[in-house]
Amino acid sequence: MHFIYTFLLMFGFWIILSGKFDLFHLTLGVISSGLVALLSHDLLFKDRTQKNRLVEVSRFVQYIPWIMGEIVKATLHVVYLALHPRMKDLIDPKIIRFRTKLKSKVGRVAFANSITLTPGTITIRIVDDEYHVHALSRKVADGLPGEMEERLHRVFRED
Amino acid sequence: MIWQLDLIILTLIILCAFATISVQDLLSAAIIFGAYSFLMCLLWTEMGSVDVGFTEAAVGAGVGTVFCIAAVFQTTRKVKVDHQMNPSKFIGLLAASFIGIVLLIAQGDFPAWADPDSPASRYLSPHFITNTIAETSVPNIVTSVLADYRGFDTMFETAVIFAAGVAVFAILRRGRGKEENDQAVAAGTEDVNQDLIIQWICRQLVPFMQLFALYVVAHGHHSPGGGFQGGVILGASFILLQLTYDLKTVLQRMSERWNVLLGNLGVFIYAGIGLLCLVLGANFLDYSVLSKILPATSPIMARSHGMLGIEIGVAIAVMAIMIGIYTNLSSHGDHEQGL
Amino acid sequence: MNDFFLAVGIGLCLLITLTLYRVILGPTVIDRIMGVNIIGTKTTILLIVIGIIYRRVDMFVDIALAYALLNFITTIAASRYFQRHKNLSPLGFGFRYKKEAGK
Amino acid sequence: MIDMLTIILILTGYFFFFATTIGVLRFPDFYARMHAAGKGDILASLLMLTGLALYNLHHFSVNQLLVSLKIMLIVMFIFLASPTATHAILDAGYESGVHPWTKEKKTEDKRE
Repeated sequence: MHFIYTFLLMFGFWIILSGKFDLFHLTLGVISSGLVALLSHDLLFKDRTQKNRLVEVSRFVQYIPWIMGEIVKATLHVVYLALHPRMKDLIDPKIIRFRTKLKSKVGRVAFANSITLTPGTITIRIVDDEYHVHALSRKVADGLPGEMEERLHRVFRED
Repeated sequence: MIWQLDLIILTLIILCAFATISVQDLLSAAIIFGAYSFLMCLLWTEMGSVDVGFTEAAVGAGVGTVFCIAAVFQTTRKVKVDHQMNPSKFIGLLAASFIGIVLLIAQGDFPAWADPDSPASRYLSPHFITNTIAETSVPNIVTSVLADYRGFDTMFETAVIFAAGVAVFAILRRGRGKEENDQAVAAGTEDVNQDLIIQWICRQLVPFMQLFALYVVAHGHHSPGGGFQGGVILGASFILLQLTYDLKTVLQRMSERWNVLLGNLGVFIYAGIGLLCLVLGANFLDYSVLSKILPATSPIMARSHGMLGIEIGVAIAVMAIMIGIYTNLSSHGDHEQGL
Repeated sequence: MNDFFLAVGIGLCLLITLTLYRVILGPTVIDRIMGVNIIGTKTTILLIVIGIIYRRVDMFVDIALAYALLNFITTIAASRYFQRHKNLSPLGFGFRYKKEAGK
Repeated sequence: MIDMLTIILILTGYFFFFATTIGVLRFPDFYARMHAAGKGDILASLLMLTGLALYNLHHFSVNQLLVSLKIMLIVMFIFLASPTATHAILDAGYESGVHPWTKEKKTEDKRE
């Protein structure tokens, strides 16, 4: 099953890459996608539950606009800090730790990378369910885990 | 050539080169060397030689710096400096400066960049430019020159890489008993003490990387790339897997025996296609004769397909050798524990 | 339009120059790794800009794609180094040690 | 029209690149520098590459569309790879025991 999913995904990727639709190149594409699927079919969809993958993807797509807004905010925040003449007065970095309620690996990774993308915070590491996060100021540090975890919990909840 | 970019990038390259040799910490030197290779790739693509730039991109970003880091990892980071200036060093300095000055003087006699009257572009290049499509039906002239017109040369380039792999194997590999080795491989587990985020993201990227590598191999006729670049990227995908999981995971996927076999097979495919041509009654590596055994191909298309065949051989050989060099280098030859 | 892209290319080169300050002098090794990572991203974009100047983007986009995929192998390899050898030892420049820095 | 859009996108992206580079040079310690490096680059490369992909669609054909799609694929890979690389570098620094810069120049051990 994983083999077929990987094969289809890889073949789509090949179509975008190749841009040649004659029989010879399409055959090469089928062979290549099959080879990659054979080599690493266990990599892409390893620890997903079988049933609600599509639901998960659709919920994740709804999450994307929000995270894009956060990225824009984060960039403006960094730009403001970088160009501010008295930047060192504004920042007050600290490392904070908190536990998460997200269970799945995907959810944790998505949460970690979302933390990295939002203003003023970067994930340093995940130890089991504990996140170590570097925050630029106390205000953003207090905001964690907060809204984002709620949203991601809705995306990756197991029901 | 865009001279403004040329000037800036060249200056930066020289800066990086000086920094690389003068920094005392070898890990830093390896990393600055990575920046150097980025800039080198930029310079080549900016001068219009896309294939060379691609090679530098694949080798420099994919494996070159990683090999350096693996070597530093297994040895030491400190430069050994003796504080006295001994005479042998002084002689070396003299010799190097002398040769440098001679080269600088000789450099003035070279033809200008892209000079239409230079010997190379008067006879050779026009021949390739006008005849390549008619003779081989391959749009990318660089590929046809590499794999067909001077295929003999490229075969020995592959052999050189193969020899490098054999040399690394011969110097570094420390053997153990066979049973012991099998046990060690079987005992390897995943998810040991590795980072969840990096592991998860890399797992998503590796299949795309492998497919991209195969695309590069298959489309060497139409766009930059070919066997060498594709093979290096394919090897780099396994190296990435090794970095994010551990050595044993990769060895389960691609055991050492298979690896050595594939390395040999790659070179054998190249030489075998050449021999096949010989058997069919033409010159060594004259692919047009392959139309006798390939169904429904004209001699011209046979040349194109022959080139694809040897590109595949080169890719397999390069991939296997890159993985072999890396596993031996990063584990100090005992295949216990990688970087 | 071509002049505009040329200006963008030169501008990106200047930014690479600024980043090289961190790569070459940056006090610790980790600053250097970070610098190389940033240079990699800028190189990816610069490659496509060059492609547009030459009007053959289809040739250059493959190299940029290779960079986007391969750029961070170096970063990960270098950061793996610190999982075992937990020593930053910011050594200076020059061909001689001033004193035995680090250990 | 497309030209104007391209120019605006690229200049905005360039501005973000510029600001993050300044940030990388100015921030006091490497944790803070990673904030500049990791975040600014993503949006900046997104804007610039989108601009370039749009400009590439000038002479519309299927192949040009595919090339633009490839450029957007680069954006996708940067989105996946960049936060991961940021995290990897930070983890390396944390592992090797770099203390974050704080206002009072405290040197307490954060890692117990």
